[in-house]
Amino acid sequence: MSQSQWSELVNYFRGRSMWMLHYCTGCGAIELPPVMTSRWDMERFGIIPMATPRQADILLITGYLSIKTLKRVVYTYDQMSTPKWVLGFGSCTINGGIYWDSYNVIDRLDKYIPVDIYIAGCMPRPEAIMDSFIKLREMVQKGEAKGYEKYTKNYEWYKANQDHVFGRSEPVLRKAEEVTKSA
Amino acid sequence: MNSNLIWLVALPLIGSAVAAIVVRYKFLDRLITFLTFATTLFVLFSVHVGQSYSWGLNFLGTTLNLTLNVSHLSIFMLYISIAFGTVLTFYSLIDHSRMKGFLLLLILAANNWIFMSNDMVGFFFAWELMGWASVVSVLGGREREKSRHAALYYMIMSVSGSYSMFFGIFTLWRLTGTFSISANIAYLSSIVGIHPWWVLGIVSLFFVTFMIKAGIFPFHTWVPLAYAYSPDAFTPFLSAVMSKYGIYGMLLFMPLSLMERGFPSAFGGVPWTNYIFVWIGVITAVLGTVLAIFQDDVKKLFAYSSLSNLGYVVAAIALFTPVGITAGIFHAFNHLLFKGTLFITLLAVISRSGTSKLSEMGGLWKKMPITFFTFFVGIASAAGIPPFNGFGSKWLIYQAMIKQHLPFATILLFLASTGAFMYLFKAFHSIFLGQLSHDYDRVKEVSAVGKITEFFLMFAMTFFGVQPGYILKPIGAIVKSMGLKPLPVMANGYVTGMFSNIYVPLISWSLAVSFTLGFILFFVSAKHKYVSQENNYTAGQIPEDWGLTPETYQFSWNFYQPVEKLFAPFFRIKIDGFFRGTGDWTKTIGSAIKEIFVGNAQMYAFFAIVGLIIFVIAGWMA
Amino acid sequence: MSIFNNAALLIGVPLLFAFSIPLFGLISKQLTKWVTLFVIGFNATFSLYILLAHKYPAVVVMGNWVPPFGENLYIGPVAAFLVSVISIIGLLIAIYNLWAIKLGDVTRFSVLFLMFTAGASGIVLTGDIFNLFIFMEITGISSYALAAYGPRRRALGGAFKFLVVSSIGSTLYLLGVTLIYTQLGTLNIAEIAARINQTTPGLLTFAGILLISGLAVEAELFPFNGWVPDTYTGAVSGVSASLSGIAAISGVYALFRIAMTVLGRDGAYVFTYGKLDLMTVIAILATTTVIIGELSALSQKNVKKMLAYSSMAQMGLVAVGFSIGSKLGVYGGIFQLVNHSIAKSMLFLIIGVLAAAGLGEKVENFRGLWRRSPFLSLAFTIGAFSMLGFPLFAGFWSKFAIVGASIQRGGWYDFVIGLVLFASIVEAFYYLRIVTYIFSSTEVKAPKIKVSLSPAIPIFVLAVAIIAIGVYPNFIGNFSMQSAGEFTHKMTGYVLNVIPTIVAH
Amino acid sequence: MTILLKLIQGIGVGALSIAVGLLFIGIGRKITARIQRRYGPPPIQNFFDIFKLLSKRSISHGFAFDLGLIAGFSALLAAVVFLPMGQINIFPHNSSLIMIIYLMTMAYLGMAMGVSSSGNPNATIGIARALTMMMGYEVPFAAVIFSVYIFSRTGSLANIVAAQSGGFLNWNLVRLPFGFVAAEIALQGMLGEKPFDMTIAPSEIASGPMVEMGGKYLGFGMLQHSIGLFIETGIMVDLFLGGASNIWIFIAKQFVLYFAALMINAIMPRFRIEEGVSFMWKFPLLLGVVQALIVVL
Repeated sequence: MSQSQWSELVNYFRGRSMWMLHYCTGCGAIELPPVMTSRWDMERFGIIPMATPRQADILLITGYLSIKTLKRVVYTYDQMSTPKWVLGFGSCTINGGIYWDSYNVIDRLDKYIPVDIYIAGCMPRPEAIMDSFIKLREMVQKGEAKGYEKYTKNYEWYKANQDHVFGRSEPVLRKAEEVTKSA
Repeated sequence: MNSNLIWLVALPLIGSAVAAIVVRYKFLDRLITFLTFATTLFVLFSVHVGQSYSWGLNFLGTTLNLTLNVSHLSIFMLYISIAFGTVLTFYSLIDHSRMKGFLLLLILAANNWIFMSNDMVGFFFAWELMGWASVVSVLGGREREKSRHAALYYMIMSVSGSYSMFFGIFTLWRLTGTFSISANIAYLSSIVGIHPWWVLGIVSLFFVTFMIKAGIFPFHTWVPLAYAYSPDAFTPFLSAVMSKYGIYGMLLFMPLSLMERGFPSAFGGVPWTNYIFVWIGVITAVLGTVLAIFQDDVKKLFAYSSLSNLGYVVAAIALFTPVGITAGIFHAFNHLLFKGTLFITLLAVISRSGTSKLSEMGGLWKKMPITFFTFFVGIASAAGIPPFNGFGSKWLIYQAMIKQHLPFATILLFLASTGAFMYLFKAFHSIFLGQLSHDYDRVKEVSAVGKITEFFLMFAMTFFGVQPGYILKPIGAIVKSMGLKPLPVMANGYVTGMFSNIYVPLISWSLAVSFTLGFILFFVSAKHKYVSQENNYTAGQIPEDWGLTPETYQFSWNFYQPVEKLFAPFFRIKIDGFFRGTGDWTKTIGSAIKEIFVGNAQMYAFFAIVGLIIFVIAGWMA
Repeated sequence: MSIFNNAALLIGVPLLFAFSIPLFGLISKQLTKWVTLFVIGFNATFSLYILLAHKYPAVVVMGNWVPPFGENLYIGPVAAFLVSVISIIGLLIAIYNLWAIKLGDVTRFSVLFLMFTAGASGIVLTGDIFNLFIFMEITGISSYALAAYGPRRRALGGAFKFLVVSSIGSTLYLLGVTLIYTQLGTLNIAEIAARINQTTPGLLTFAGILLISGLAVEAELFPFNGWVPDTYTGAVSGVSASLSGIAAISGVYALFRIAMTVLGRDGAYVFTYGKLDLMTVIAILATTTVIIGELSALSQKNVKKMLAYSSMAQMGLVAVGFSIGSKLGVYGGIFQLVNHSIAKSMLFLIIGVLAAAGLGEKVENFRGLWRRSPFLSLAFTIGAFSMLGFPLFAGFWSKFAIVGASIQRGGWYDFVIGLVLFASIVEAFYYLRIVTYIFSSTEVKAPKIKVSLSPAIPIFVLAVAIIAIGVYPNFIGNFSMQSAGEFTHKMTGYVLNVIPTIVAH
Repeated sequence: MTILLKLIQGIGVGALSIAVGLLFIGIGRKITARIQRRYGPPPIQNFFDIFKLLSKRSISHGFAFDLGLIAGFSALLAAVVFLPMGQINIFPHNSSLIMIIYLMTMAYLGMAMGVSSSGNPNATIGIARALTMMMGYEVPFAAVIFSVYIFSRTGSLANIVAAQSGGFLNWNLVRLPFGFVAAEIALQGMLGEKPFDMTIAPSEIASGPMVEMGGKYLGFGMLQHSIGLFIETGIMVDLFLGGASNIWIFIAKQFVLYFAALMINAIMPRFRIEEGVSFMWKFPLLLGVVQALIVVL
């Protein structure tokens, strides 16, 4: 069995069992229970929620990320072991959504960690989530979901962006004017 | 007349005299101790079963014959005790605790004498010698004041014990007119049918002593104190060897198969006196286990663990069936091996970390890997996990109990062994696993001598686990010498109980194969990378943000706290309180009596006159 | 009956020098101590010669008046053995005194000490109950004065109590002697012993009670031992040592010479003539003494007082051994008596040295003594262990024998020995408390204690003796066994050796 | 030659137990899903999971971590070959039940050592709970074991099975009903199903022992669980359901037991740990003791 066939096999199985760590920061978390439970039942695709990043393959970010939460997200993403994929859930992860001009909420999640699939909408319906899962499975089985490799390749760039915003997470009162300037 | 026997006693005495002279220079002291132990072991090779030696002591008006006599039991005991002592003293060459070598040698002399003596004078002499030498050795642990109290407490218990034996010895002497142990036991077994209560009374005088020395249930209170606060290098000997003297004594008297003829049997054909004794053993086992689960001082924890193991032994030998005796002696040996090992590793750990509190240690396994693995093998044996030693004996004990149809005792013993697993893992985790504190960043592994000792002990535990036959054969001889039918045991470790058989090497092979498979599977599957202990899943939180360090955030030691209140009844058992109460009561009476001596001449004159008058009246009445 | 008059020197020489010591005192006070030393040294060598050359049994006859007509000294195994023990311990204490006795009237101290030793030897040697009384008085009076020696006022108090109680004792004794004399018209122990059965039982009982009570004072039996704690504590350590090491021996000897030889009746167990068996009485007294002594020592914080109570209790143990009345029991008693004198005098000497080094007498002061003076610590430990009867030390064998004897006798002695053993547990506790203090550490750095030669010699010798006896008990054991024979078989053992012609009535 | 044969047989049995265990878990997931009105994953889902996990990168906290996990897997593999299952009984004379139980104890020890060498407090809490729970359920189980021992006068599973031969009425299920109930409850605790799953409480302590395990480590954990499931149900079958004439019936009986456990699992909340232990020591222990009394008297 050649290398490529082997990797195809591996990718097939990976697609069949994707375990998910859902990082529920925003209002979008309310859409997950229907996805997990009897209405849409994501387990039939072998997708089950997991407790720790060590065990998970998918990192599902539901909604907006303030700078402090972003720090946690990056930490968690670093703790996941490859192969690992990120689903950005809802407009907030795409462009900040209704927090587009907030001084301490980031827009564009994929400036900081590589996002494989964005789920548009505020907020997306469970069907959308299921659809994204299926899309992700196809990508994985085709071997296209390579976000984690992009992250390792361009690590400096991601790191720079992260540090830039983390710099703003210092206590607000101390350097208020700088914060307002950057906003 | 084999004069090599007397050397077994004389050599240690001479060595201890020499060591006492150079006691100021610790290393010299330890060296002489080790050499003496080794030489004694060497002399022991020339000793065979059936040899005897006796010399006269012009005393008590007649000439006492002090006789040494080598039976199967004694030579077994001699080998295991002296061999372990040699290993321990070899380790203690690099040890810095306040153990005094010459005292250990005194105990060795007493040890050999006790195991060989066939007359009660010598037995008592050696017993007392061992008693005071061990008490003085207990002095000078790390916490001086506590060890002082422990020594006092131990002293009182042991002295009371030996006085009760004193009484028994002379009562037998009055009855038989001889001090020879074998003759007296023969006498007892001859009259046990006629006066069972007499025999029970006399024998219980002895058994009190043995139970105190072995730390069996009502008299267990000194054990945790003496073990926890004795010098770290002495504790292994105290726990591994000295707790066996009591067992040896009981075995001496068991061949009466005492009550068997004298007393009606309780359940399962066990005479009710033995039955009570079985339950005493079971209570000891459970009590020791439960108390050990909640200790924080690791030496105390293992002291209670020794307690429970000796409970096993007593319960087994009290059955006085072939399986029971075999299992009991086998477990005594296993306990000597693994508990000695555990205490030696503790000695290593404590000498490096400087504390014996579980709450202050942790994560040392990367710093002291060899000690870690020795300890691992040790607790595996103590938990009775095949293929290490300690499994076979526990298994045999269950067989023996079940054969006598004592399910409830067996259930409790099983509970004790599960609990043993709990506290053993607690100690294991809190010392070696878990989060390493930065205080121990510069902790080093023990030096070469220690490494050698630990490797040897690991090997021994595995070897006797895989090949129990090498121990079970001599035990079979002992059982036969007690007039019972020994178990069919082959040297290759095919052990057969009454209920089922195990073939220990088979277990080891299957384990070997499966571990090979496990490693293969491990290495063919995807790669892993090593991360530091600080890199842990902490719910996305980086502890430093909260001013927390991993030592504080990832620190966990108080196991089993949730179930503590389940065991509240056990903590209310206050035997200790009873003894201390007696002591205080005596003190009160003493201070009251002291008031007689008012320090006033008239009063003394008055006493004298009153005494005189009383006598006169008495004379008048007579 | 072999005659060996030179043995009179054992009493004569010390007394002679005692009265001539003031002359030496004119030359130098130090000289007197050396003279004492040499005189007692002579006693020691001479008595040892008698003992080892086996010159006994022999009789010393005054002016060729053979007993029972004249006064006589009798040197039996007991006398030879005990005199040697007395004079050896006296010698060692005299060596100690060279260093200890500096202040005050050294000359008179030497006089008294010599008289004391002479009196004690006399008690053991004499064959005449009235001379026994005289020697008791010599010993007594000199020991009051000795006990009063020293700077401390409490010494005076102790000495006074001793004086009062002891004079009562000797009065009672004298009364008893007169009663016997009115009955039998003789004072010779051997003759009385032979003819004791001719007295009227009631009167004999009364006389016996008087004698026993009188002698129980010196033998430290309750309730006649009130003086013990204060006197021992008050006196300087050398004197306490000689009281417990020498006076105790002579006291116990006198008590049981009267109770067993004079009043006693031979047999497997010795009982006494008369309506009341005085051996039983003594046994009860002794047991009470043991219990009371140990229990009072238990709650004692002052080590010296603790030792005093302990020696009271030990005397009780000795008396228990004797009172069993079997050969084994008496053997144990004598053995225990000797061991006790050795160990206890050594302990007192150690206390003296420590006191001189400024160490208090409280138990707490002993904390960490091991660091300050290993020699004294080891010696103290050895003494204490011998007291407790641990093996490898002398005390083991004697305690072993006593317990064995009483259980052999059985009956209510099982109960007695049970009480005694319980008391020994208590004893173990308070001795071990001191020992554990000695080996436990101190926070404060205390200076080392220097022990000069003259106290070191006796302590060392005594410690070595304890271990030697413990390892090889036969040497002392043989002498004790012979002595036991003299006590238990009065006719063959004593009377016939003094007056071969007499027949028992 | 025979050694080689035995070796092959042993490896075969190990593979079988793994396969059956994984299949059971998969079916269990399906059934639970159906109870919850879900569609549920395919029954072979666990094979996908295992393959994925073994092929996924992972982190380790050191050698003790690796060794512990391997030991946890291998010890059970070593234990399963002694279990008589139907006509497959590799070592007929060495099927002492206590020996098997102690071999399984080694697996727990290894697992515990591995995960707690990571120093993660969640893992430690999980282990502490697991050990405590173990003490909880092993006491009633011991009561049952020893009453069966005394009842059928033998301690080896093979002989116990032999003693039950000949019809349904000879099964210990019928002979020792109380013991069976007690053992069934103990089994619930052994399998770590609700209400005794406080060891792995994903919402409280982040799946407890498994918190630091990813990739092949989690895979080993799953393998260990599946073999454990096989052994524990197998022991129950041999003890009470009269063993089996051939392997398929054996597996069927095992599945019946597992199914009952699933049913309870699906509808139960979770005990607190001390509640769990005290429950185990009340009702099942009482039943076990009653059974032992009946047997002895």
